[in-house]
Amino acid sequence: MLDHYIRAKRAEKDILLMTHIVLGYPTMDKSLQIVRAMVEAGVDLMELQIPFSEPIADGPVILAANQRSLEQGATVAECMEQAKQAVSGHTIPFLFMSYYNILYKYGLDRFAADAGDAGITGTIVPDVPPEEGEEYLQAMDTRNLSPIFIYAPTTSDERMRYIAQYARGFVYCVARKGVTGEATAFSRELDEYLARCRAATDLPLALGFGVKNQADVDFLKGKVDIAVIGSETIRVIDEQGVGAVGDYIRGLAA
Amino acid sequence: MLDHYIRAKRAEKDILLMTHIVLGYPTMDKSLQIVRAMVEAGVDLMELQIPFSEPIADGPVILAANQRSLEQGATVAECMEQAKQAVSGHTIPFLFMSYYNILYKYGLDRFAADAGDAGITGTIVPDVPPEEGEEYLQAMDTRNLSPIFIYAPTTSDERMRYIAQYARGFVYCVARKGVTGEATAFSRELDEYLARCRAATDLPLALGFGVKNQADVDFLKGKVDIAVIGSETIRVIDEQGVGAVGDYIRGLAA
Amino acid sequence: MAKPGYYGPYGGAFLPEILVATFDDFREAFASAKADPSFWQDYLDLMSTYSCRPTPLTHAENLTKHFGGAQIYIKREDLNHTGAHKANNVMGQGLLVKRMGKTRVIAETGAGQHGVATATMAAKFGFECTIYMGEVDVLRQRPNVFWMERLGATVIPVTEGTRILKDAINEAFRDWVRNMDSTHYVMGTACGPHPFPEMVTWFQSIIGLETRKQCLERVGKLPDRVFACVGGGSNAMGIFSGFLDDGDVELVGVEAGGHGVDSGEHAARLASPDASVGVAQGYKTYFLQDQDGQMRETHSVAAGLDYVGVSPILSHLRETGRVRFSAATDKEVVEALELTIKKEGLIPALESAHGFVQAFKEAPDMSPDQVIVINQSGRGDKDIFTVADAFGDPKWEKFIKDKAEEYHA
Amino acid sequence: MAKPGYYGPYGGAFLPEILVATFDDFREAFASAKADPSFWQDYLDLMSTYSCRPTPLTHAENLTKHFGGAQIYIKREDLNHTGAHKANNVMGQGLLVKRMGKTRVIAETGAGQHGVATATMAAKFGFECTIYMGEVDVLRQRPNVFWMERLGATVIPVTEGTRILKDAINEAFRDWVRNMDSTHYVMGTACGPHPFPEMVTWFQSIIGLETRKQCLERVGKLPDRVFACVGGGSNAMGIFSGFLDDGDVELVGVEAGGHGVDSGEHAARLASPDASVGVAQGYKTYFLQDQDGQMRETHSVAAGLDYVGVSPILSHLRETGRVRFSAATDKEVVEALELTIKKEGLIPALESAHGFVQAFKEAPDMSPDQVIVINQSGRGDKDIFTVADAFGDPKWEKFIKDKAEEYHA
Ligand SMILES: Cc1ncc(COP(=O)(O)O)c(C=O)c1O
Ligand SMILES: Cc1ncc(COP(=O)(O)O)c(C=O)c1O
Repeated sequence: MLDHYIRAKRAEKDILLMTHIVLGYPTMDKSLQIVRAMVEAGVDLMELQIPFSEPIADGPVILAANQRSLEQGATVAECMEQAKQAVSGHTIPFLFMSYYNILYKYGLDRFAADAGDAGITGTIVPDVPPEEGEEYLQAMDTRNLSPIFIYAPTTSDERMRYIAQYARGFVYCVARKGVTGEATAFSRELDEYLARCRAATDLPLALGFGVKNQADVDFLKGKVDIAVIGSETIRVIDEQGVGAVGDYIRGLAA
Repeated sequence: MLDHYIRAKRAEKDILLMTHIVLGYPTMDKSLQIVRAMVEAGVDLMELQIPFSEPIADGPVILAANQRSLEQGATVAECMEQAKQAVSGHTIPFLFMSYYNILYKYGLDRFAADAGDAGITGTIVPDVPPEEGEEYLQAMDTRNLSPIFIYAPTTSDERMRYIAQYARGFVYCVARKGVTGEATAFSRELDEYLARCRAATDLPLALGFGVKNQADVDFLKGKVDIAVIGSETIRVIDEQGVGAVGDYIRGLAA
Repeated sequence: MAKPGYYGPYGGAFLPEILVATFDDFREAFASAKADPSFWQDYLDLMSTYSCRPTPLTHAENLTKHFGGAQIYIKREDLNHTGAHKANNVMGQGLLVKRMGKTRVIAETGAGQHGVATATMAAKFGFECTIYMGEVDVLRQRPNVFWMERLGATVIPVTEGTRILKDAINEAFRDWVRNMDSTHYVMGTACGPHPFPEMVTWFQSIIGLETRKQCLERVGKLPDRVFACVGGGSNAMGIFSGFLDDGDVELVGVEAGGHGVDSGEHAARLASPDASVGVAQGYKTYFLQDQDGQMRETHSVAAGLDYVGVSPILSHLRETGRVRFSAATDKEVVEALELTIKKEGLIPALESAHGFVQAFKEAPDMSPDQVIVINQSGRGDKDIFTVADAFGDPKWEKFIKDKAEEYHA
Repeated sequence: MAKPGYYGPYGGAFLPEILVATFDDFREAFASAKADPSFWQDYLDLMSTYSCRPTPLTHAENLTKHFGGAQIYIKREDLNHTGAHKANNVMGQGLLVKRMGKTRVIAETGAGQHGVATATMAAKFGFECTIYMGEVDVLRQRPNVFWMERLGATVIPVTEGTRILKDAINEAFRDWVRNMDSTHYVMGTACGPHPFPEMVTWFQSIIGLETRKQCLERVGKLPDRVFACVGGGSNAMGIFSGFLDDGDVELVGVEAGGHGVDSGEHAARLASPDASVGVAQGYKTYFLQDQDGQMRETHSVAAGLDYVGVSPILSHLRETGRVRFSAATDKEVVEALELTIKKEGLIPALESAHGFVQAFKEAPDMSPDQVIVINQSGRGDKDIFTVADAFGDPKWEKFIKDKAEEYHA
């Protein structure tokens, strides 16, 4: 299972890297290229976002990538297909990230089945809290996919424990208030929050939102198991092209 | 007195003509020229309108003449002066026509005095009904000026008799509803109305509003003492120039 | 009052003879309506089911705090149907027209408010409707013209005279003398020949009656001062009517100071030495006129106050000292408007904002247990074209330019 | 209802974790306010002193005669302060924000009505205010933007997505997840995550409660049918709330049929087969979406109905059969608007006119002792730019062109 993979990997490394891409951005072909470059550069997990027209929890960078991908005609079926290709030949776990409506309209069971068939390991769906997740959890469970849940600095200790009951694989800790792609202060306050997260669950922890460079990643060592790089890779691609991704990732993990 | 003049003149003629001009229209000089032409053409009485900015009872033709005159800077003092010149050397009676505010602001007594000095015989002020005319009547009376009052088709027999008490010189019968310068049907209905006017007062009657040509004037013979030509002379001037006025008037009286 | 229709030396009915009979009928119909309690009841019913009466009295807590003096209350005539107190008068006259059996109404309009109100009333009552509007105003107030036309009214641009409100009044009279059998002239303010000032004041007194009652209920006492803008004087007479007999209630009318009462460009008849007594448009009052009695051009940022005459009743009430008058300049008006919007979320009409100016000047010197009522005679969103210009909003200008481009395409 | 916040299978609170705590507080604050009779009393006091509640119920006698069937009554939400029912919701939320001790409000707006209402409330309560508005709407609805800015609000044009209402909602959520400590998101309709649909409905129920009472008092019986337009569903839920338990009262919601429900260019979620159940913007309901769950572009002449989702409560009420749905096309709407203006002197908002369309279709087949109520959710003068275009008024075009010339000079 996913948490076993993480724990095993962590025995080798101080911290793992999870990166994020939007399927179909800048194009379907290029997003596959990016996946390959990232895996080769040594990332430990990958988040493949299926674009949605209303990505409410995403900031401008990922939002724009969602839109671009949809404008070019990306469909969920195609994303499923591309995901299969992305996964094949790589040994790291791949997760789907999307919004609930994408799964819901596809059919939760069918989604879980197809995702499983594609080799996907789990799903991150930021707009399904456990309270609303009954069907979702059941579908994931049936196909042995890990539903990744989220902690936020505003989540109480009690609620962290509540969420932990439904979480599988790892818990995704959001570093701060706000949406993806904004600056995060890697501070003592963050430490305290992560300590709370740690106390609430035995699962590995990932931290995302605002992780950008080696210093950020270093700060997180010993505090979480996974550093998540989201918007920043898209910025690198936007500014320096797909070819720059490998070097960027290697720079983080150095 | 004015009514004696009218009765005397009527002994000679089936019907008298009263014409109207706006002082200062088209210019002060030309309005004097027009007066001269009219008198020479044989009119029996003349109405000199002192322009007012709100000539509520006048239609578009006379309204425009009022405005033009004021735009060129006509003042009441100047009108008074021009009236004096107009009167001098002519033997027919001249009346001032204006709205009450002109007299009121000038000072009613002063107005009557200056008008009397200028040789003016009477005044037509359409927006002073007898009920509102106490000061006005007194001022006119003091200077022996005839306040001309108006009958309208909507005036009841009773009210005609009431007005007759205050009227001097003659009564100005308005031919129809509406303002100056519109067409009037010279009809049996008009006959009946004029019969009512006749029954209400011993004063001579003038009829105005819409009298335009010889046929109209002929129709009025035996019914009223004076035919009043108002807007139509201004139309003639506007269309054919000041020189055409004499011929036009002669055509009416033929 | 010695003579009927007179208020001291002001008022009267300086009518062309052709209209005398019409006014006899009109006076009689009005007198009988006024004497008939069921008429006023019908009026109240209409206003509470078709418009939104009683309109609220809003405690302006933020403005009160801002000025740190008297408690400021605002009477909300802006919430009337069609957005101003004009509705009161117009609906009342509508009932009277029905009672008189006439089938057509005409009206003058300056800002267009009274025109829209009259056209609305005509639609509701099924009357034919013609609105006279100075050509200059037709151009300035196109949105109101648009709605009048949608309401089924014929809007006639008046090209005579100075092509503004007073000329529209003259044209309306010219229509009336032609069509008085079928037609009633719905005068928009407490001016004109008797019984217009009395009648319009009567219908508008609904404002004052409500305000008095609301004050007693809400504040437990009468207001110390009542402020209202004064164009023709109808909203002012409306609210003042509730307090005329309450000697301790100070009544303050605020006229259009335009570019300043010393500038010659204003419409202050009772608050400047520039006006004098005269007779025009059928009644005697203070007019902004020259020595000869020719009416002068007036100026105000608020089209509805941009008028040469003023209610004869107010001329009289100034003389008796019962009502005090002041003027507010265009600049002060825009500032008071801005402040009121920001502090209270209320958008008074530019006209109404004149009353706010004077109230804001006096409030700080009063004590917190004193009470001020300002009559918000109308809402200001109708003024967007003027207000946007007053604020010089570049985004608004761009919007209009783009819209024009669209139409050119 | 098994789960709180659910209406049959619709509703819920599909929240990003970061907002869960905020919603816990919000839900609690709302529940305590709802349980506290003094809160509702404060709300009634505010609405009767700051807005004009109760709003009248107008008997549309001319329309009734015109159609020769049911008695047509119109509930006059257009007479609210700021010109629409939006004020009810916004003022209620203002009181709640005060109770929660927050100091800043944000809101989305499409037509600008809800934005103006929120900015007004913020001015009145002294809150900071940011309004999110799709860039397309900012351009279309400049007058409302102008007033929001005057009211002290910051208007942020949303350049993401399709740059209309739904995108403004997304942006508002993005603001909220940053600033939830100080900030309340004032949702404008009965949509969004629980407790928004319930809360907005509760505040808007003031419409239905009044209407029910007014009907009984004035007509002596309940209405036979009640019509309301449906954008997000707040005005409809508001008036329907008064009659949900009165089984004999038929409730009819009218959606935006745009160019026709078969044209693909409309915003009919419950009255067309084009919508399907989905989850977006935090709640589950019918959305106009493609097979993949991507939201589609919608179209309506009425900006306030131009939305992909619909209140989950209405989705449920359709399913239970309690509310019947239909759609009105743009063309029908403009015709109904024109007729209503001419016949009654009322100018419904383009949104509201949708309800009129369906009522007019059904009234002739009903008997004169039956009673229809239409909810006139807002006034249409805000729509002048759209309505003038719909009527293709050349004089309006000329006015705008001339105004643009002035600005170019
Ligand atoms: C909102 C508003 N207030 C005031 C006035 C001035 O009129 P009055 O002095 O008769 O109240 C007008 C006239 O158009 C108006 O529209
Ligand atoms: C006047 C008016 N009516 C109706 C609506 C639609 O909203 P709802 O369905 O929430 O009442 C709007 C939205 O802006 C509106 O402005």
